Amino acid sequence: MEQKLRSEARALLEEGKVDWIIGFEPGSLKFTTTPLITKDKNDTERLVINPFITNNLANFLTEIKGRVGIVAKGCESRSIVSLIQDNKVARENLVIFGVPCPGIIDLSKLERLAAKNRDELDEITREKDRVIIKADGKTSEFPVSQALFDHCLACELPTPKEYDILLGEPTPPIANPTAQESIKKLKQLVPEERWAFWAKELSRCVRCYACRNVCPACFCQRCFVEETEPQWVLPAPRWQDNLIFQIIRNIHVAGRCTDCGECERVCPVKIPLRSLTREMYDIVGELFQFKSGMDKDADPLLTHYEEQEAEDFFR
Amino acid sequence: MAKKINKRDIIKLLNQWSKDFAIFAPSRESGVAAMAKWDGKDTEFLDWYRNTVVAPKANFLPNMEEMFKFQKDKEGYRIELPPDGEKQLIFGIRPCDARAMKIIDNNFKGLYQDPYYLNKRNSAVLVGLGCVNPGESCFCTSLDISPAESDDVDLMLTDIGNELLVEPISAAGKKLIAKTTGLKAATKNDEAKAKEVKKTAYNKVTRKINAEGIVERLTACFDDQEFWEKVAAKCISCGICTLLCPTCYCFDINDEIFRQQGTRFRSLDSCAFPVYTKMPMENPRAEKWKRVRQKVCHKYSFFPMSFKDIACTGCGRCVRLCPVNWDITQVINSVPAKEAKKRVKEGGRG
Amino acid sequence: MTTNISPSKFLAQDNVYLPHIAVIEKIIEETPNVRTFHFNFKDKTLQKDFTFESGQFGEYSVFGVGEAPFCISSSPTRRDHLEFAVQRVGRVTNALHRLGVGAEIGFRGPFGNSFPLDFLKGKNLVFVGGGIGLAPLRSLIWNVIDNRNKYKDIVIIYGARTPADLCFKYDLDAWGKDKTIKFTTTVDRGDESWKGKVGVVPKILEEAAPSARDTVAIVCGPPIMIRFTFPVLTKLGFTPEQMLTTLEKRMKCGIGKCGRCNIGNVFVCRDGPVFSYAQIKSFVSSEY
Amino acid sequence: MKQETEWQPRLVGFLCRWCSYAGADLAGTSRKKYPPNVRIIKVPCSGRVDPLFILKALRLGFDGVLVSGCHPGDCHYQTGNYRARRRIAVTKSFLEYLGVAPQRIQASWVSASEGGKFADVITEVTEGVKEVGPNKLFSERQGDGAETTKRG
Repeated sequence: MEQKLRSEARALLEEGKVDWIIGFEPGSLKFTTTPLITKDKNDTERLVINPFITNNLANFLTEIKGRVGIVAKGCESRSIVSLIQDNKVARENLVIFGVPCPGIIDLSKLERLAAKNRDELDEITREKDRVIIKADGKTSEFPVSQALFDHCLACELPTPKEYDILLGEPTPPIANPTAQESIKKLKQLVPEERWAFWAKELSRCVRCYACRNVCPACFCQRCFVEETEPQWVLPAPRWQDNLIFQIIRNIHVAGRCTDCGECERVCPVKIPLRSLTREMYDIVGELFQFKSGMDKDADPLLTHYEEQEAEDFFR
Repeated sequence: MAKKINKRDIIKLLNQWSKDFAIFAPSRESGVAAMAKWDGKDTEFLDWYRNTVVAPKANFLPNMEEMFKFQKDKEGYRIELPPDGEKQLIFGIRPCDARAMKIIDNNFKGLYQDPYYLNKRNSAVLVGLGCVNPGESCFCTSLDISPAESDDVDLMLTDIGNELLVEPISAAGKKLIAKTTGLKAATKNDEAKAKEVKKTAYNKVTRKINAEGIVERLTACFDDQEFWEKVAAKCISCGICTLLCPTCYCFDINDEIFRQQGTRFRSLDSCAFPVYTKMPMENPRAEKWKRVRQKVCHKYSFFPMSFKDIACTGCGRCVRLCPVNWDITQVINSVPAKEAKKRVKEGGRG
Repeated sequence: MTTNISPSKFLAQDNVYLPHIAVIEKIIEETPNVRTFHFNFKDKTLQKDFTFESGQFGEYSVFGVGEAPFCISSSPTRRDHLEFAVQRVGRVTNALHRLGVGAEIGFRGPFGNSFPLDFLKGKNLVFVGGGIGLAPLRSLIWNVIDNRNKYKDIVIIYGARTPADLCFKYDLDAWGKDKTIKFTTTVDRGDESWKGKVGVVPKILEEAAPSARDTVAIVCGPPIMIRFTFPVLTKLGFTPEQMLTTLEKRMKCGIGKCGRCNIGNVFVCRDGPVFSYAQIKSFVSSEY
Repeated sequence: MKQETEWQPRLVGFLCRWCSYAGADLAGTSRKKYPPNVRIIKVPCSGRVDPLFILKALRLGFDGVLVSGCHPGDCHYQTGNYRARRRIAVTKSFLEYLGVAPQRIQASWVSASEGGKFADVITEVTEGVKEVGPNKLFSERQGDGAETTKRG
């Protein structure tokens, strides 16, 4: 799979069919990969596909000019389709390497399972429905439901629908119900408790904006939090303003968010952001039967309407 | 004179100190390690603590703090300063973060004194705790820091098994130790053990950077746009590496009036954000590669030009926490040793 | 590079971030989007302690909106009030434009270095200004005029986009009448009533061709004007040491702490805003 | 003896200038009775109402927000109210999930001729907000317990 990717990517650059290749290369820490964005055909030798390709590479498409060959897991392919819907990228400028993705390993979960820091683990391997960890000469096994990212367990499209070259065989969704556990728990709380929960979680926010900047759906040239006339929220980390930022961000990406889970993964202070984004994903699914990034010819959610819908919100 | 204390007695020690200080110790509420107000009981951090996510600089330069309040009445505006904060004792600060405090002191001292920072800083006591399990992202030894030794704290603690060796470092540390009860005198053996622990910890730091002649190297390649564009390619311009960095101190000042009550706040800012330098008509660092260059050069070139020290302590937070694994150690190591391409600086503003 | 101007005694004791309250006494509408504000300190005893030099700036607060830096555009030789001029471009400047006479603002300062009077003394001076860039120059120009015998020939070339964009028209009138000054105004585009020169400032400067001998040129205006003015001055024989300008950057603290106004290791707020072209060329960074 | 006065909510109404605003006018001129708790903001179209306006109103302490526009099919700009409908449905559902009482965010279709309906809507909305009480969503106490707010 990697060999095919490398040779195809090299060929695209050599033949001048694309200007850029965006993929993954090994990262500088154990069990990490890092985005590789290059024009140099020799760099394609470093391309990898493994259970640690966490980033959503579609994020880079809006800032890169020219034709791009891009590696896309299911979630990335949906983000790309969503960007096409919004006229942010043109399909003809893309060569998509579809990667059927059986799920990405969540190192934070493994740290808890193994009661060790990630750099203290020696080896992590994925075998079908199990993840095997070696550390201190001991081997332990965990079912994928405990070891993959929640958003991967909930993934509806592990194999991209939109691609030019598919690398490997299609893989089915895992559809593990534990993925929505945290949202279910929240919904059991009374409204005041839910609000207090979010107030407290957001009070940790440092306003690094990693959640926004890592999100392919957050493509505004200038974010509303940076507006000064009027200044909607204080550009400083106070929980009230942090929460408004998250609420509006979620409304802005409604119908664009593909539940790729990046916002939650990158949050340095571990705010459970996916419990916001996934709920929004489900809300638009329920209200408007809309699934983001599935059909590149569909209208974006909030620019489209049906004559009869959502009337029960109005008096 | 070195002393020692059994780990079980740390709780007593902290309670004793809490009479004079607000104690801050590692805590991990919701899984995020930070220096938090000590709850009076928990010393479990001795088992799990490697380093905090939020750097302890937040105790002196909070992410957000009130500078003053203002209110308008019949006679016009009235300005009111916030009350003085409590004296802080930071328990368990790592040598890298302690050095960071010394480094950013430079910025807040000088010609103009910054009262908000210095008042907190001058009244605080730092109790260092040697780091015996440095992570793979740590590279402090390349920056002249030893993970379990420090001259930048008031007291230094070293894990020697069931006990912690307590060494006074500064005058304030000596004073504190003199009036602290419950410490035992350390034996020669204890001190030898601590020495061994420090050496082992030092050798565990495997990540290295080549900081040799870095000021000159960065100056030489400052205008090499191609180099910086390549370095910056995967950066997403978030503020993680700066806001959580123990030596990044840049800040913003904002006003707010809420229900007639005006407040001026200061909050951390980041050179990674385009708005950081944005003026209404132009922005000198609108491009991402210029912002990445500023970040690297500020730490490794501009800051040492002004204050001698490199503004990096190799704590590894930026490496660990970066969403895209942008690794400053790789960047620094890849800055060419020789004179790079130089832009011709003619014709005024570029 | 760091200048050794010691902090002004005027600054709030113990806390340099605390503004002093000042009251706006007069507002002059210079152009549709530029206003000059005359102000004095509310506490009259502060008024006495306040000293500054031409080229220095202050941080002005509109309480509840924020703080922004502007140079003091009046001359230290004329002390019955202070002045600053503001172009309406952003949050704080818009708020300032909404204020009326009698409104209270906050003032911290003076900050930064100043035009080197000792270096200018006994020399010919060429002032080249564009648009609102005249504000810092006019502080120095009046300073020089009030000590006229200390300087030799004075040339002022000032331009704006259109006649309506010319600031400080009352000053322009006064300088035009002053026989000891060679004064030229120009506009990029004239109108029916415009009788002065038409053409961009660098072009007019080239035509005027002031001698570089024993002369210092002080340039201030929009970046594009400065960019084209330095080469003209170079052609006229000025050395980089003979060209001065003031730089502008986004600032918050005004005292070199908050980080954003740096050009390499130089902080415009603390080490500037006045620099010679020679200094600028020696910067590590090209971000000016 | 101190007289117990009932707590009165403060509401913001974003009214489309082409219909609901005129409807409010009509309610006034035809002397329909409705509670005086609403501060009215005239907007060019219900489609102009950014969810941010709603959040800002709640942040400022208003107890409820009403968005009112032309009936579906009657938009002066053809589709503005259809778009508003999607946006409000999304905003309201999401805020409800976060713990904001649905009574605080209300929407209605009121035409220029429906002075009576306008009065009824305001009465219902006011009563709804009275049920859920004062808006304390953004008051300081909510974030308590999280030490990191102030420091980290």
